[in-house]
Amino acid sequence: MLAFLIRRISQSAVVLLVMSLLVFVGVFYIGNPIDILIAPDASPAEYARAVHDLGLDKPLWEQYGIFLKGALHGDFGNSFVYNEPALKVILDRLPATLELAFTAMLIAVIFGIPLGMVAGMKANHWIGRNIMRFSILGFSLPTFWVGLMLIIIFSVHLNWLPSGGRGETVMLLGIPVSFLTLGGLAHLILPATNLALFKTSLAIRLTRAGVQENMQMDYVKFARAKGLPETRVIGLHVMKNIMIPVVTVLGMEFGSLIAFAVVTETIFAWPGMGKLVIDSIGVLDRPIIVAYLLITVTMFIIINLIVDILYSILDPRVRLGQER
Amino acid sequence: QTLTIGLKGEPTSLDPHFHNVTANNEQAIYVFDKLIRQDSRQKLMPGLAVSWTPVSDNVWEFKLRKDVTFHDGSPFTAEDVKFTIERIPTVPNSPSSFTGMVNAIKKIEIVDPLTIRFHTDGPAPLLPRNLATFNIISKKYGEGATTADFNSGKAAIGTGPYMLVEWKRGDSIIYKRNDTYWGEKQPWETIIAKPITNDGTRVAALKSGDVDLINFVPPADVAHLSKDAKLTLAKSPSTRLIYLHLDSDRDDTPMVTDNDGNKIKNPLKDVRVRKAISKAINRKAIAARIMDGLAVPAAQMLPDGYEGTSTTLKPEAYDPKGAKALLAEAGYPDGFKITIHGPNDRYVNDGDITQAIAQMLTKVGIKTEVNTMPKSVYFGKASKLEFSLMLVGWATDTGEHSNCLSALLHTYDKDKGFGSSNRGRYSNPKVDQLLEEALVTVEPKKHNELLVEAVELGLGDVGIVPIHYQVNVWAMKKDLNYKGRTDGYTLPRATSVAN
Amino acid sequence: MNENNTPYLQCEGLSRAFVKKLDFAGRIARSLGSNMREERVQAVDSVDLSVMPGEVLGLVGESGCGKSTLGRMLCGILPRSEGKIYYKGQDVDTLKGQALKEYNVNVQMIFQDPFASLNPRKRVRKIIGEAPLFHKLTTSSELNDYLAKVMLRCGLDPSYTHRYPHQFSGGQRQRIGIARAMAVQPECLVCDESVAALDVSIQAQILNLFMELRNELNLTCLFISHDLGVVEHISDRIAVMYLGRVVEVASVDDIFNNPFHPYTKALLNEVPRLDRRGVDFTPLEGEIPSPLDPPSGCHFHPRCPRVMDICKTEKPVDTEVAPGRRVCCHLATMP
Amino acid sequence: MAENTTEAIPQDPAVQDESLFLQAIKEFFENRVAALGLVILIFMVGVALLAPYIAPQNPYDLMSIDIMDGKLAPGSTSFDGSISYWLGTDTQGRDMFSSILYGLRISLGVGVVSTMVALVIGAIIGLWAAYVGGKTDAIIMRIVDLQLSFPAILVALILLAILGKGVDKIILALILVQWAYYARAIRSNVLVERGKEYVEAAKCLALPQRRIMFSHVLPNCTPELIVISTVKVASAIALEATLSFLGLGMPITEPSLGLLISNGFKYLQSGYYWISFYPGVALLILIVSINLVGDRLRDVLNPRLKR
Amino acid sequence: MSTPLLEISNLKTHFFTRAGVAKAVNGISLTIEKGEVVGIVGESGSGKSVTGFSIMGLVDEPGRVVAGSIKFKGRELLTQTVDEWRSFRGNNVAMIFQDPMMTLNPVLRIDTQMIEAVRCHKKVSKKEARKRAVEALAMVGIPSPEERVKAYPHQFSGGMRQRVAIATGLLNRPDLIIADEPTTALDVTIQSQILSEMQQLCRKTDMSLMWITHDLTVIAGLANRVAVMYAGQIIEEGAVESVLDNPLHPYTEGLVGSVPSRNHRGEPLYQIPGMTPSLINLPEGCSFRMRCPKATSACLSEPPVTDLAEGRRVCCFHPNL
Ligand SMILES: Nc1ncnc2c1ncn2[C@@H]1O[C@H](COP(=O)(O)OP(=O)(O)OP(=O)(O)O)[C@@H](O)[C@H]1O
Ligand SMILES: Nc1ncnc2c1ncn2[C@@H]1O[C@H](COP(=O)(O)OP(=O)(O)OP(=O)(O)O)[C@@H](O)[C@H]1O
Ligand SMILES: [Mg+2]
Ligand SMILES: [Mg+2]
Repeated sequence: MLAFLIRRISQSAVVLLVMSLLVFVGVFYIGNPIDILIAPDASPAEYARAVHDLGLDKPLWEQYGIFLKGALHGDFGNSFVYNEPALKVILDRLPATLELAFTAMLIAVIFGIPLGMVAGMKANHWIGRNIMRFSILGFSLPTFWVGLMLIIIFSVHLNWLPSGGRGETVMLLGIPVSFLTLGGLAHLILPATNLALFKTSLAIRLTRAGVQENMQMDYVKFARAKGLPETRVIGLHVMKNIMIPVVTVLGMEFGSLIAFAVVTETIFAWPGMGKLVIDSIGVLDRPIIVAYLLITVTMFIIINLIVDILYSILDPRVRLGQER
Repeated sequence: QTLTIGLKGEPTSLDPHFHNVTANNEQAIYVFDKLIRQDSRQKLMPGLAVSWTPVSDNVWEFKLRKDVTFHDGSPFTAEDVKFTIERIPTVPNSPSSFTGMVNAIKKIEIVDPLTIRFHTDGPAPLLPRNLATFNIISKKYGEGATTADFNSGKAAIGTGPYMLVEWKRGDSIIYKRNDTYWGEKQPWETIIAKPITNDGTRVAALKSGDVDLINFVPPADVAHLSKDAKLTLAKSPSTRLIYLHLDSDRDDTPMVTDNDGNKIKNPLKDVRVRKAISKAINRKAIAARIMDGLAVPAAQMLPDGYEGTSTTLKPEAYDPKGAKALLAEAGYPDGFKITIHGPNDRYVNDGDITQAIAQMLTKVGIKTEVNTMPKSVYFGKASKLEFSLMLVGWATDTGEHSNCLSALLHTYDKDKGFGSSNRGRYSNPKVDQLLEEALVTVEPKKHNELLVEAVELGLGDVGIVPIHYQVNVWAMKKDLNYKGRTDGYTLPRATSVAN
Repeated sequence: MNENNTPYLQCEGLSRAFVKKLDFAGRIARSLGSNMREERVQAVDSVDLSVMPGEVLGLVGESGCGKSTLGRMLCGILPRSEGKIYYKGQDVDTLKGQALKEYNVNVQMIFQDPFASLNPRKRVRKIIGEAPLFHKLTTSSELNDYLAKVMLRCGLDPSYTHRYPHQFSGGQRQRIGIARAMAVQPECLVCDESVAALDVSIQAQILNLFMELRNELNLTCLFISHDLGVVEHISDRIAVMYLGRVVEVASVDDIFNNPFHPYTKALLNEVPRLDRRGVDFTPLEGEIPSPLDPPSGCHFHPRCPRVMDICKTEKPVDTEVAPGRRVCCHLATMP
Repeated sequence: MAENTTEAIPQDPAVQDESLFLQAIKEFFENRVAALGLVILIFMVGVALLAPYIAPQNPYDLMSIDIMDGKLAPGSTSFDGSISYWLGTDTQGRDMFSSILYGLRISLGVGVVSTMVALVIGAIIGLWAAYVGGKTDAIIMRIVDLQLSFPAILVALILLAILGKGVDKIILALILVQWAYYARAIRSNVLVERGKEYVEAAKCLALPQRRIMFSHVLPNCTPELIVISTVKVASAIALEATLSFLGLGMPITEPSLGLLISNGFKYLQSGYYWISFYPGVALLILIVSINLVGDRLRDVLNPRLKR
Repeated sequence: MSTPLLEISNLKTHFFTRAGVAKAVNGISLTIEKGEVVGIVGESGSGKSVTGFSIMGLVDEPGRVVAGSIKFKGRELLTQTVDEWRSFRGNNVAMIFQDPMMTLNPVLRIDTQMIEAVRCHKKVSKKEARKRAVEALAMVGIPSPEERVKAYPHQFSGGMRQRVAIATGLLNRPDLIIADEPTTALDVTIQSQILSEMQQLCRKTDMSLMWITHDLTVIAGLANRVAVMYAGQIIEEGAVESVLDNPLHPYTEGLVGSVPSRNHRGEPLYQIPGMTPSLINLPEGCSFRMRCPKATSACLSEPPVTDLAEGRRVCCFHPNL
């Protein structure tokens, strides 16, 4: 356990360092944010002043050093655009992204796992085959295209659901959430569904593969031979074994949900940090970009850690930190 | 009554002086007031100042409005004006401040609480124009206030028609009516401004009834929105000019070769070639096909009726034959190869316009390649003069020609701050001289004549190739009415309930 | 039998440990007081053994006691941790070039799993023919005849050279595996559980094939198996392994009629046999200990019915109790 | 006794001498949906390759397009009556059908080239790691793990933000996103295969290590790689489309299907649905058919591997 | 004569695969008396396991019992409802499988798996069920069962796991245990431990045992009676001594001959030529005909079953009488 944590933490530190350096240098080479931000009729003196104010006239390594020093104290610098601490700007938007991602994951689990079970148990039945066909489709449809279609169908044509934005939010434990109000929920459904589609297909496939594999196992036969009712054989014995890969893979995929939220948030104008970072890339707001990446990467690291711990809890055969 | 507005841009800050950018300035008008307002055609109108007169060549006197109070009830006085002007250059970390608007002022003299005098270095005919660009904040709340204080509402105490309730980052800004407002009665109790950057989503939000009013309707959607019985549209031409810069200074320009790919001497230095390019462009077709009619072919830098506009300049007519003839005359009967650059996320249909121009140039023999890029990359490269022919836009917020003349056609002069956006490095000493003279001529008529002359000269030289002015479109529910503005602002006070 | 006295293959103090080292994080954790340690499996623990030319030496022992590891080291496909191997009296470490190649080619291994031991993507022709072509034992033009000869010898129809392994039954695959080894004309075969995965009737076919080949070609053989019946049937001498160590080596008759080591006795007692009907099974207590953490002294002491105090602390030494008969037990050194 | 053992081989002419490849193909076609997918895929690849010959118009040739033909509905003819636009035109007056053919070419090209290069690079690195082992292996695999723990889209997003637009750039980004996947796949495959008895047998036959690696181990890893890379081509195409949609992928003058969709996106609600819709349909069919094929390949190729 | 514990007559279990119908069990008849240990031997694929599964009603998907009857204490099993099957399994007959690594669910603790086996047949408290589990574990010789019952399967060695499986089978005191090659995957010493436990259990509890294996030597030591299966049929059956010492069917004879034995050390073993035929297209008549040294044209038709004294039966045209 200790060794596992040490390994993880040291690896993460290296990643964060390399990542920040890469992005720092990368953004530096794309261009100068002042070119975009400054009013076009500003005088060169004004330009020089802005560059100086934001510290962009210092050599790159010095800028990086300043950043590093700040970052160690939890200060990622002020956003060029918002003139507020980058961390704060992002953390303001984090709940929205997390809510979206969690909801999408929930949808994927609620629909994916039962459908996958059915597909696995009725593999040769038309139901099973059609579920699999659907899952191939779900795998193939690019997220952005589905997003467009959802808006066109459900907001524009049918006018059932709002086309974008987050709607009403209420505070839950100090975090604004939208799923507690009807309006908020209505805003949440389309983007979450959009984001969930791919993961649902994934969940279906994982579950199906798990069911098919596990149903062949001797322990299922042995459980039946004990006289257990089928509900318990499937519901406990098979289920618990399937959950191991499903939970771990879906857990890992949670990170990619957060990343893919970039696309969904852009389409549905969801005020999350994905949309923020796309906008920030557009204006080269380096503190935001760097802080976003560091935060998401830290999140991935934590998610992976949780998944690993979960894995070792779910599967008694595995000791923490062992290779799978 | 609540008005929900879907906006293309989200402000980056509610500090009215932090970043001089449309989305911020627009929101600032909800809460604050300017000394001088611009009407929907950007003519100057009394705001917090009821009158402004030059006392001498170097002194302007402003009379301030009586009985104006801030949202908290404290009175508005000259002290607030002085404080605001002095604060502007000191806003920390500002990526683009209003300093340029106030640096002509050398001294501020408070004559009495409602009279204030600005002493300038030399004659400053543009001072009222410049003072019409920013908002006045309260000294009481503004002292020591940071950007965050404005965002949270702590310092966002103005004299304006609405009071800030809450800014939910990325989602909405909520305002409520200031019932003690000195100006026109506001029809809306609550305003919710929602930034919806994606064009399609914004339109869809209006159609689905999520918002009551949207700005920057994409041209392509105008046709079907106008057919929608539940909706209505408002259009207004804008001061946003789309034009081409041509590298007319260097002998060796990076993006031009002959037809076989060999370097040649910069053909764009030749006015005939520039003229040919202008003639090759079918502005009407661009306006009709690319812009869906929501563009007005341009001949100069501001539409008719603005200060300094020439009455003789007409949009260059589409004349491919003439263009070919001119090219042949300039020594390029078979044309040459060039790459046109343009942004793809900055102006309405900018990528398409760039492509269309390339198509048109190709048809007169100038084999044109297209390269478009995001603004984040584009403007940096453009400023580093990496392009030869580029598509850019310019919105003259001050509503008069000296602004664009000095930025675009005056010879590049880093020290004096001229030609800051002159990316073609066009240079004509005559134009420079006329402009500089106008800038110290306070007498309005003379001032105007000088500008007209400079404009006619510069454009006759094809210093830039104007393409069109964008037309701004708002769409709203049938029962609303919006008076479109040339500056593109979406202001609640211009919104009313239709009868 | 060959009267030559140099063993064909001989090993001295042959050992092999599999160590899973701690990575840097593990080392830090350990220095911080965590109880992490290297995982070390002493699969083979200083084994001395010799196989005489033309002899079949049987190697028996429970699962995980290191039989395969020993066999692999003798074939030269697994590096040793310690010890020496002598091929026809020569230290293989000193062999070079042609001599080394001769050793490598002359000692061949036959594997257990008839499915995993054949490359599924190659046709029989390639499987059997690749090595002789490579070692220039035949030429491409003569390959067909060469293959036919080898395949016939191993009981395979030479017309099936174009088939893939999955098109054969288990017994046939095992024959292909044997043919592959025989194609390089080896002098010595190491058979690692080569019949364990086969049905009784097929097992009989393969065993017969081994005996035939051995008689006709005078092959030397190390026959690894956990099936005492099979080993007894085919071997001249038998070595018994327990947890990495060879505990007893003797001729078949000696082992089966007069086992010395308590482990050998227990093992023999437990083998079910066709001629033992309705017996009362009286098993050896306990299980084979984990090689990760072997018992001190004599590895067998926790299960030994005749355990003494000395067994718990001291490792017994190899003792020659009779000519050609070695035992590794404290009982043998007791006065 | 050798005589009576030879006849043990059952005379079954059906299975004789058929290569694994042929068998796999036969088995593949047993699934009709997958077969249909393959036929469509082959058709699309063919059409993409032949685009310059079968497209009614070269959408890159600025001489042949005219904005006066912009946004024409499907079935219209050009204003001079020379071409009829089956699938309509875009704002620039490009024939959508031709654009789709060329777009297909770019999408497929980007997908296939990036996947192939990533496959080769990943395979070499993975093989090398498995071959050398030890510290090199550990370091390479750490890098691979790290890269794989980040979602592809995020990595691509950053890379393209740094690199800028262009076919070469997006291919580079897709390669960088994918290589680690192959490296890990091939390494774990090699490690599994290397532990199998047939490899030991080859070692025992004194065949040189390199020969064992390349002619025994590697071929046994290929089916898995084929399956992965088919599916990955589809996801590379989808990823490219997504990036182009976000404005980070292809340059406007070389529209892939994704960019065509993105270009038409703003017209989707305006009634000019065809500018976005048909490229979308083409993209869908392409990706679905690749996935169908990949899915079936997995079924066909994998059991044999496991045996 | 009292009703036998289990009476199988003319059981046919076929698998309807895409390649054709595999006649895995093709008309077997067998009776097992109370307290008897019956061995079933045969080569791989001869239908031994499927016979076991048929008794348990656990034949897998494309398979179906197509004919015959299985009577347990006189009650017909094949016409049972799903619920009756469920309460029959594990309660009256228990089954143990070959691979101890696979039969226990790896992610559930031993107690969970044992308690559920008790509680799905008898309404007892959890505590009571746990007590039974601990007792059962003690019975099969697992040391300190109170603690070990809380372990996960992977914390046990192979032999221990097989004991847990056996203990699980014993929980509800079944009348018959079907053991499908339970020792094949184990070492000799562990195998003999298990054999010894089973032997003692049968003696103590008067339980019947059906021991499926391909290892004749195990049968020799353990069983009272043996049935030899070939290609889905029982071709010979009788008391262990008589079958092994005096095999009547040529296949049995070959089988016995191919076991290495002390008496012919080093000599070639008897070798049955060829291999087991595919169950999908069995040859006409006697299925052993192709490999049989005694085959004549008579063997082209179904061989007769010859009943001899003491339950000895053989199914051949040319038995070694
Ligand atoms: N590559 C390896 N890495 C780590 N440990 C190994 C490796 N190979 C073998 N071992 C360990 O060495 C010990 C001896 O293994 P070996 O395969 O030689 O036993 P064996 O006697 O052949 O057993 P079996 O009868 O099961 O084949 C075992 O405990 C095994 O776990
Ligand atoms: N699920 C199944 N699908 C198709 N055929 C099957 C299935 N299960 C068994 N069979 C057929 O039944 C035949 C007998 O199988 P069974 O498992 O009873 O053999 P066995 O005698 O137990 O062999 P082994 O000694 O290998 O366990 C097999 O040859 C196979 O063809
Ligand atoms: Mg072994
Ligand atoms: Mg079986």
